Amino acid sequence: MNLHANETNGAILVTVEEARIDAACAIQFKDQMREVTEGETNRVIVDMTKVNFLDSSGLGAVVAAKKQLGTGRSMELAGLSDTVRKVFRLTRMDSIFPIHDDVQSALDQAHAE
Amino acid sequence: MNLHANETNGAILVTVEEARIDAACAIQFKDQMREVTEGETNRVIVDMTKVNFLDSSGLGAVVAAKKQLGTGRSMELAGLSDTVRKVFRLTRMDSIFPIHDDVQSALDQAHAE
Amino acid sequence: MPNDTLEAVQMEDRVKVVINGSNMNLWFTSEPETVRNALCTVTKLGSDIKISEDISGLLELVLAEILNNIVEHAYQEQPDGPIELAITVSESKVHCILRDSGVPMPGGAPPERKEHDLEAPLEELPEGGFGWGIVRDLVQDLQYNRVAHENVLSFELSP
Amino acid sequence: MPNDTLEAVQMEDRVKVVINGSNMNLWFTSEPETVRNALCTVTKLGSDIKISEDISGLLELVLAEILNNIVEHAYQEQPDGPIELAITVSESKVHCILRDSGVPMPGGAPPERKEHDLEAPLEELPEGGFGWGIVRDLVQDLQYNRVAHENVLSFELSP
Ligand SMILES: Nc1ncnc2c1ncn2[C@@H]1O[C@H](COP(=O)(O)OP(=O)(O)O)[C@@H](O)[C@H]1O
Ligand SMILES: Nc1ncnc2c1ncn2[C@@H]1O[C@H](COP(=O)(O)OP(=O)(O)O)[C@@H](O)[C@H]1O
Repeated sequence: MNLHANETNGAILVTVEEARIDAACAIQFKDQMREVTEGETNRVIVDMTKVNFLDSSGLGAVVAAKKQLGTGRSMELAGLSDTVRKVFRLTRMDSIFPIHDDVQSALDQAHAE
Repeated sequence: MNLHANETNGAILVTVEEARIDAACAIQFKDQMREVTEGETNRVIVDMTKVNFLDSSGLGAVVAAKKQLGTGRSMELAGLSDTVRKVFRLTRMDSIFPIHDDVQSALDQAHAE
Repeated sequence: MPNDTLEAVQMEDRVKVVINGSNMNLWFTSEPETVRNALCTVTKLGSDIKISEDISGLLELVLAEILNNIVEHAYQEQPDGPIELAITVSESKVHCILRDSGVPMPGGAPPERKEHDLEAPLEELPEGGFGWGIVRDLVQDLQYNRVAHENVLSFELSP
Repeated sequence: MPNDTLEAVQMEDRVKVVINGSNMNLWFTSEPETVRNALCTVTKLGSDIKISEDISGLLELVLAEILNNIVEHAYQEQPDGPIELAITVSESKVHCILRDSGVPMPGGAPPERKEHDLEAPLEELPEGGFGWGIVRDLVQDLQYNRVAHENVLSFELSP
């Protein structure tokens, strides 16, 4: 699992450098999300452009990452493929995460919530 | 396993009243052949007209039945279906048993060997 | 029209694959990395048995959900449980059969879709329990049988 | 052209059968009576997946020989061993895959044809050892693999 983070426009932008968030790497995703989001920034934007597969284990890890952040910080998603977006829709988790078409449109919004 | 025997023209004619001589009934075939061929008659003719399936376990039971009869008595087969005959041909066991098209042509021959 | 001379038997990352006509059969074990290899093999070789592009992603998702449950619940995380997957394509519908030798499905059938309370406070948001809901939402003709110490599950997926 | 809406899942004398398009899958156990039921099911329902009349008898013979060996050698006469049989028809060729969880094939491959001395005295005539010879004479493309504690055997039969 390869996550890569940098601060920009007052947000932490996390880029997922993996094609899959699935059962085989769900725990690493959650652990690395904790590491790369350490800090005070309010907004966390996760760029999933490179992710072409996410199953419900991966979804669980995304939810777990949001829970780690606590209520004070927002977690937003960007660049979801059709199938990945479908998993969020089927489980109604698209009501929990602000979802942006891509990173640019996420950054263009001052606040997503 | 249902075998049925009667003496005719100095031969024991054994009719196999089963559609299959296979692994599930090979031992019964051998045992019942011993029972129904008890006696002194030289010729044993086995009518297999009703048998539409015989595998190598069944073939083994037919060979075992011949061995039980001993060298003094002949065992002949009649009424083999195409697939049954194929098993005898593939294993070259058609060189061990006189094979007749049907019971009538077996009886028409005084001796098959 | 399936090409009947095309038959591939190959080992891909500990996954045995046999392709024949509009059929793909795979054998592998319940180790998460190996299950992932099996899924990637289906997606990679799917076009060989005419699985259409538009169904391929959903098929991988459904198979992943079922396989994760086999790994987790049927084999209870033991990594060497044998799993078999048979895929047949017939007039653009995809028919799958999965078989494992793990513990039976509780209640003799795959669980129903669970409804989660997403209005709940953050700490109570569900991190699991979505698997069979996703499967039931996407497939048709889901059938489960216990046959001789084995679980046999089948379903169909239409474009 | 296979009819994709035809799917039958049924239990026939302790044999689970799934028919889909040009595919038939069967699950059953290593008990001789049950194996016979499975063979009869293939022969009875074969025409549903377009197994031609002229190949049907030979298919039953080949399957019987392989299954007898699974019962006798792989499962060593234990009656509750799971067996799976998958049959696909593609342009009149029949492709079969058999799977069991018994002991591996000695030497890692099905035995070669044994040549028997039929000139031997009566008491020495062979009563067995014909099985794999018959199979090898009749089939093409015989392949065997040991995959995760399981035996996987495949072959093709042409008219
Ligand atoms: N293949 C299986 N074998 C045995 N039990 C299973 C299997 N699949 C699911 N279960 C049962 O279903 C429940 C999980 O269902 P599911 O909706 O997939 O949740 P999750 O996504 O958390 O695994 C488990 O608690 C288990 O009891
Ligand atoms: N499925 C199998 N699993 C394990 N061993 C097998 C299997 N099939 C065959 N064998 C081996 O092959 C030999 C039998 O071969 P075969 O030609 O079929 O004779 P028979 O007809 O007497 O069974 C056995 O002695 C056994 O060692």
